[in-house]
Amino acid sequence: MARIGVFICHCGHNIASVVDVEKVTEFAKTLPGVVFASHNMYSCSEEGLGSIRDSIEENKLDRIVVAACTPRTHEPLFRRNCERAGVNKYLFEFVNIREHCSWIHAKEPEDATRKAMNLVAMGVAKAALLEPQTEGESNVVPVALVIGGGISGLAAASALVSQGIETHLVEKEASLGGILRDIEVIGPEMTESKKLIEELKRSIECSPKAHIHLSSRVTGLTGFIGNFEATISSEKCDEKVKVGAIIVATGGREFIPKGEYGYGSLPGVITQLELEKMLAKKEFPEKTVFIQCVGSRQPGRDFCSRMCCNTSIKNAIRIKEAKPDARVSVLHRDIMSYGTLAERVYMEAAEKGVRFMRYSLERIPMIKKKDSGLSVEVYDETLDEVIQLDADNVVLATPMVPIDDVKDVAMLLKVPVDKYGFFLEAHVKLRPVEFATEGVFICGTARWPSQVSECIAQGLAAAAKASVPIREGKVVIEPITAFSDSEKCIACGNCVIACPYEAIEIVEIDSKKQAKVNEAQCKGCGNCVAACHNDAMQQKGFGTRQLGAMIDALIKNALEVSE
Amino acid sequence: MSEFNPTILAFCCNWCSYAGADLAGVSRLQMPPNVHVIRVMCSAAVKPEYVFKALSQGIDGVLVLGCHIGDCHYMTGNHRTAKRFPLAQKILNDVGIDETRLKLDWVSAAEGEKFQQVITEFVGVIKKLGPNPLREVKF
Amino acid sequence: MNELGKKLCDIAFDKQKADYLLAMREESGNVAPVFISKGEDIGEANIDYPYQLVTILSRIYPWLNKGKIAIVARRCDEKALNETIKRGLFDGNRIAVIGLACSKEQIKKCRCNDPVPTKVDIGEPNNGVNTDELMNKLQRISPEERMDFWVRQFKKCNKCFACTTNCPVCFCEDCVLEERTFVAEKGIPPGLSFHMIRTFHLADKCIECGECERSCPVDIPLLTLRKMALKDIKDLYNFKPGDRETASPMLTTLEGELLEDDTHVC
Amino acid sequence: MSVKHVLTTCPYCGCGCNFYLQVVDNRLVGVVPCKTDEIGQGRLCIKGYNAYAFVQNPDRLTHPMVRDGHQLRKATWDEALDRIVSEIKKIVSKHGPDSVVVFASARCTNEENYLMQKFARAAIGTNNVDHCARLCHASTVAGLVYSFGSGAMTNSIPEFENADCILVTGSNTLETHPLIGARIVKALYSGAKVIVVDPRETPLSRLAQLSLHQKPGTDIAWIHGIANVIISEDLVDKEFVATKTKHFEELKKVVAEYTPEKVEKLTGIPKEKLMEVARVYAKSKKSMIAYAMGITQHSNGTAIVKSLANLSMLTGHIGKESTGVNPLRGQNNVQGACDAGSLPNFYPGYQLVANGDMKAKFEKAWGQTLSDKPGLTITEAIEKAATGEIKAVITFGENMMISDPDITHVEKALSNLEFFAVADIFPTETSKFAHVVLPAACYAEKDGTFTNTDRKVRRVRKAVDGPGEALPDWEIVCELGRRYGAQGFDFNSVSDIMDEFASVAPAYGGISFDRLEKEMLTWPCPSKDHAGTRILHVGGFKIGKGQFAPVSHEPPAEEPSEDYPMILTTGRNLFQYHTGTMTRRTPKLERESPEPYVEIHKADAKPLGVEDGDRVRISSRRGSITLAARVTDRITEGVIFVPFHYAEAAANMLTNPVLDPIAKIPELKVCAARVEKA
Repeated sequence: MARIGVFICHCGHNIASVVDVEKVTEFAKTLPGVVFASHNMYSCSEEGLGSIRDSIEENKLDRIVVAACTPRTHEPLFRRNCERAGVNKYLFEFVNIREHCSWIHAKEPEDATRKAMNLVAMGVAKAALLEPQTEGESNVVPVALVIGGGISGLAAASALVSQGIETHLVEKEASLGGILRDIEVIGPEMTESKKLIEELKRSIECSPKAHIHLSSRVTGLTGFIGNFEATISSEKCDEKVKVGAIIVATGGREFIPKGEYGYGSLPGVITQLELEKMLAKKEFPEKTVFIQCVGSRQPGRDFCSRMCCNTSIKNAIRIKEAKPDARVSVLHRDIMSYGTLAERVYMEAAEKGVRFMRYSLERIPMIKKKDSGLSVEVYDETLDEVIQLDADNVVLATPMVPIDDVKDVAMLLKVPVDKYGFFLEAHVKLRPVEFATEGVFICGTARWPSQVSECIAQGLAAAAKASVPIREGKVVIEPITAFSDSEKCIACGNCVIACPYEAIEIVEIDSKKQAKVNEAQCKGCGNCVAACHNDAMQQKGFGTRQLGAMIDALIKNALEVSE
Repeated sequence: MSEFNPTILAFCCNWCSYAGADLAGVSRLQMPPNVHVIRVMCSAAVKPEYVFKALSQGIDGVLVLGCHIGDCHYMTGNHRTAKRFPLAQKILNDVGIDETRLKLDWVSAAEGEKFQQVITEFVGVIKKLGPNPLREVKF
Repeated sequence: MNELGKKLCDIAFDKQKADYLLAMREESGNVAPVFISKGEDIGEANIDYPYQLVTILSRIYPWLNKGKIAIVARRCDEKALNETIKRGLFDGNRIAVIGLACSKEQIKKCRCNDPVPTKVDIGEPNNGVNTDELMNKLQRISPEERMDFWVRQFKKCNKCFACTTNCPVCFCEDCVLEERTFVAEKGIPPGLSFHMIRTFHLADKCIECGECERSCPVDIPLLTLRKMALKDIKDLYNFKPGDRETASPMLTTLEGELLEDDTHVC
Repeated sequence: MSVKHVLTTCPYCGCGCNFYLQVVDNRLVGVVPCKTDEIGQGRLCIKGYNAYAFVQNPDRLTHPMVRDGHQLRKATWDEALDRIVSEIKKIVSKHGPDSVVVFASARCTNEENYLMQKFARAAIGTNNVDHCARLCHASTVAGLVYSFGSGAMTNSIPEFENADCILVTGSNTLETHPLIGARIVKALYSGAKVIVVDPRETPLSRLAQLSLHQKPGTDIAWIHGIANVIISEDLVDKEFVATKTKHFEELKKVVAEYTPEKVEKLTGIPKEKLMEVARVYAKSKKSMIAYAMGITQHSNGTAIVKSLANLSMLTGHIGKESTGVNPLRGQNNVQGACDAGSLPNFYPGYQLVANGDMKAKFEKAWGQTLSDKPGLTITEAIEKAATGEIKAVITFGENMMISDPDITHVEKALSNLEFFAVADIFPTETSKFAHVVLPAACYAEKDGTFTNTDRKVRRVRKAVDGPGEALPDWEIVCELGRRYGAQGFDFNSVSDIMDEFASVAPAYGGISFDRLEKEMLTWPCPSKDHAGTRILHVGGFKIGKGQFAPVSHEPPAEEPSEDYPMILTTGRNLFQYHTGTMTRRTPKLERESPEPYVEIHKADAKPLGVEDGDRVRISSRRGSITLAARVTDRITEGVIFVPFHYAEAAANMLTNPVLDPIAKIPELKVCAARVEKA
């Protein structure tokens, strides 16, 4: 029989002002297996953690339940605390009575208390069935793979090789640099992009650790963190390389606004990148109208691309600086010039005479061809009047969108994309630039439209994260992996089909065919568990008996008691 | 007997809906106190067996909440969820359990308000339906 | 050996070049399943009793390392073989089917709408019937009445597991229905979860042979319940179990799955 | 490569369902119910489906063992058998043949039982032969022989389906006789009235239209109460009573005292309900009574059985289709073991040992002088072993250390024996005490017949070889007989044994293996051209007139007291069977019901602070056991129930060995007990 200790947290007033923590504590004492229960002002404080450790020792507790906030932030802390007290950290169960109870039932203290009791009973029921786990370990091939040789990929690869990590950089084009090759200067700092790229390129090319694969693609990938095998294909050959970590820097592309605002039919209506090429050739138009948010922030593509405003402002200034008399207008729906520098540049543009006008999605600007050039009719929302503008060029500021074959790349890497087709990182705040798939990292515009400076920062971040397993030489496998009960398994293969990671195979052990989970490849999603018909497949920490016991506890405490 | 206070079970996936529930909490969004969350890593790890068990033992309603389609952190997990639970609902209906006692929905990590809305609406639906009749059935 | 026996042996051993034959015969005043090797006397063959030969074969097969087995199969058995072969339980190359067309009486008992095997070797093909009276009635009445009906039926269940033991497409050794986690009731009768879980598990593989209903000692109309779930999966995914080509298991694959957005909440 | 489907009879309860054992190269791989079987109709219960699983369990006894000092060691058959014969001979020569007892077995075949009793009577020379029927339906045999002249089920299993009213008492039919239960349910769902009288709620009582809960030990009271209503409301079948019965007036006088009001006080059954039951039972066209251990295992079991018989005769519900009084026999061959004469007072075919003509008949048949002194029952023999009067016991397939009341006392008795031999399929709690242990073949490894509860003689066929050196019991007994120097043990096949049995037992006169190969036979089947008898007493009783029994209610031997405030009752559940020797080695069954438990009413549990699943200690005046509590509202308040399957918390540590004075059946169904939180 387990010896369970239950610790109810006041969280200052956060919980205790709503939930009657004393009552919950007294109730916890009556639950099966509970030999100790108490409540603390702040369980996560050093004092609170210390008192939990003392109680573990005094009462010889072997299962710890803390009812406090969310496991998503505080579970690691309490687990470490258990470990310090000599209890396997996976014998810890977290009950969320703050986010899921006191905070959302602030006006119903009695009901909230009852619910907290139910939740504690459920946690205790699960805890009683928890088993100690050991974290697995697997070796890491000390080689990195960077997919994409744009600014993000270059930043990442450069950082990796500068740490002495052998790195394969794969670029589908014949030269490195990505979109930046077509852009002369980068706003708002007005950095010369060529210089930036050359510096990064040189740092990579000079390194004996770097392998640059131009005109190549990654066409195959097997394995798992520490032990991937990637196939790099070029026209000449397919090469297999073993790598320990992967950085995805496949970038995005400019959205081509076919048919919008006369693009494709009216000469002079161009995209931002086309303008960049013109400016690089020192062709500065006399009359320029920028239209912002073309193809973004509208139904179907409702995101903000974040870099278009700064780009238009940057180019407007470049035109103004080259030709102070040139007429430049920016038609926008909101200016996104976030941060101190960009906002200053925005002000500077206005001071230089760039006209900013606000249009609405309901009444978008109209472009007509004139004898020479174009005429733009725009309803200015602020002035509440229709304004006519002449233009040599109308520049459509379109968003960054995912590359065309993003889904193929996603399938290859077994990583998710969001509804727009951008890659989805594991968690925006808790695990940035990581994928849920361990050992695979994401940076740059493949993840989300970003400024160049952000791309570089992300590239460096991804490189830093990728270097962790490579430097450590081994990875810890979190014990939430699945395993098959060989007694029960009949090798029907449901789990094999259900696994998104090809982590399960049917093998013959002791002349019995059965499913076997490759722990290092398993990401702990539990999909196989639900697909298994005879309860043979189990997930550590989420066993069917454990979850079943939680349901039973709810039934017992909520239904039977109320009878 | 006072007003019917349903007992509801919710399965939330770790990445989206549980985080959405946390966000609802952080945002202090108020909602009825009937729903008890069990955290799972992915909505596709929720065995329909749990739902059948819970409902046949008298739980008044079960929610299964996952990431939006396309946002699953395990790529295709919630596609299976979306395939399974409509069938589970129909089977409930076949044996005469009101199928709206089981609800599948998607809540992202950023959708605290949606979480609040889903919970509030579902509790409303269950309150209207009344207690699970299987509470009274003695096999 | 009677005429039927001769015919079965001819088809099995001469035409199909099988090494073994699984059929039924009269023996000690009863009709028994019989498994013979080539050259053995089958005796008085009899096909009047619907023994679930696929289930019977599934217990023998693991011990039989080689050789081709001819099996007398109705249309449903044929479908059961497809479902099991698809899942790798039998090697399709080692199974030969002797198609048995069901009698009108059997068709009526099974409310079967698909009674004719791909190739009819024995019996005369008859038309299927399209309606299950009970199912129609259950779909007409209110959910409350439907629950009353099933509760009254399931109260009889004494957990013999005949429905799983005799089912040709139920092949787990340890059944989830034996787990207290999912079927909480100690003793009998088990509650509704027992029957709902089984219905769910079978929804993408049941081939309507009706053996569950036939072997239920307390006459729970299980075939009707099966048919209801089959209609559900047909309505939802336009899927019908029983062929060798379609994805298996339907509910676990992503086959036939066109989700692009969030509309699929339920 | 050999694949066989062998038709045989289920080795568990008395239903006697037939199924095919699937055999691949001497390996049992499954069970297929026989679709053309009249009893099972292609259906089985969970035990039937799993009846193959224990057979090839590695625990099986595979070779004989003999005791040297404290140790049992492996021995040859010769050594083991010779040791038995020499020990028995030694004891007989010193203390006489009546110092030896043979326990036959309701688990063995008719042929084996016939030989076992023959060995006791003709070889050793004692009528000390008995078997576990003593613990289940001894009171039925005694009671129904008194009332009707025959101690078996009067009607057949299929008839339950067509009854209009079925009164079930002391039987948890859906669990203990699942396929009979299924027939009753079928009748119920087609409109028949089912009445269940039981201290517990059972799966059947929950379905029944009328469910009555009596206080344990008050059966005669409520049964007489029904008789009282039938007489006072003029529901008596007067013609039947007048022409077919005797002692009606005596009965009338006795039952007049049992007014519904008085019965309510004695039994706790509301008088309105009692009256309704009486009316439904009497007025229905075809009313059947089915009962089991809840009626028989009492210190007045014989009297209760007689009182049930009274009801059927009062209303004329006997001797016709779907009527009668139907004791549901608990074991596969408990009927047959009785038929074959494994009883201390009867030769085969219920021919009285004490009757000189019968003795002469068997002396002639067996060519041996026989004892005219009726032998000891199991319960008496255990008692006398404890006091030292019984010196030696040979037992076949019985596990008294679990199945008999007051195990502490049984242990004392067995330890006290000079010589004790056991033949069984598995080592048991009982075989630990033996001086010689013999490995027996189980049902799947031998040929023979079982007689099921409705008197059908059903074939058992060999499907696989026994493990190691194990032999069928009949071969063991033949070998013992020959070595003992007795005549008439030279059989080459079970068919020959059946022929001899048929030649001495008139009810089996027409039964032979040849006929059984082609047809289903129900005894009485007196001659080769007789088709068998499904319904007994058609057109009247063979003994002339049925006898009403003016018995009286007596309180049980032990009533609740301050120290032991609860009534303990015992029984079986669906998933385990008797002492669990087979079922507890069957994974699927053990998984369904893996541990001992006590059912206790919510209201009784609460003041004790006992919650569902808690460990509790139950004590009676004889011992105590510790086990898990199942808190329920499906048992009468003040009553607790413990299944007796589990050696680790054996209910029979607690039960009261007090005996019915006629049938010598112990009062396993009632004793006073105390529950405490462990």
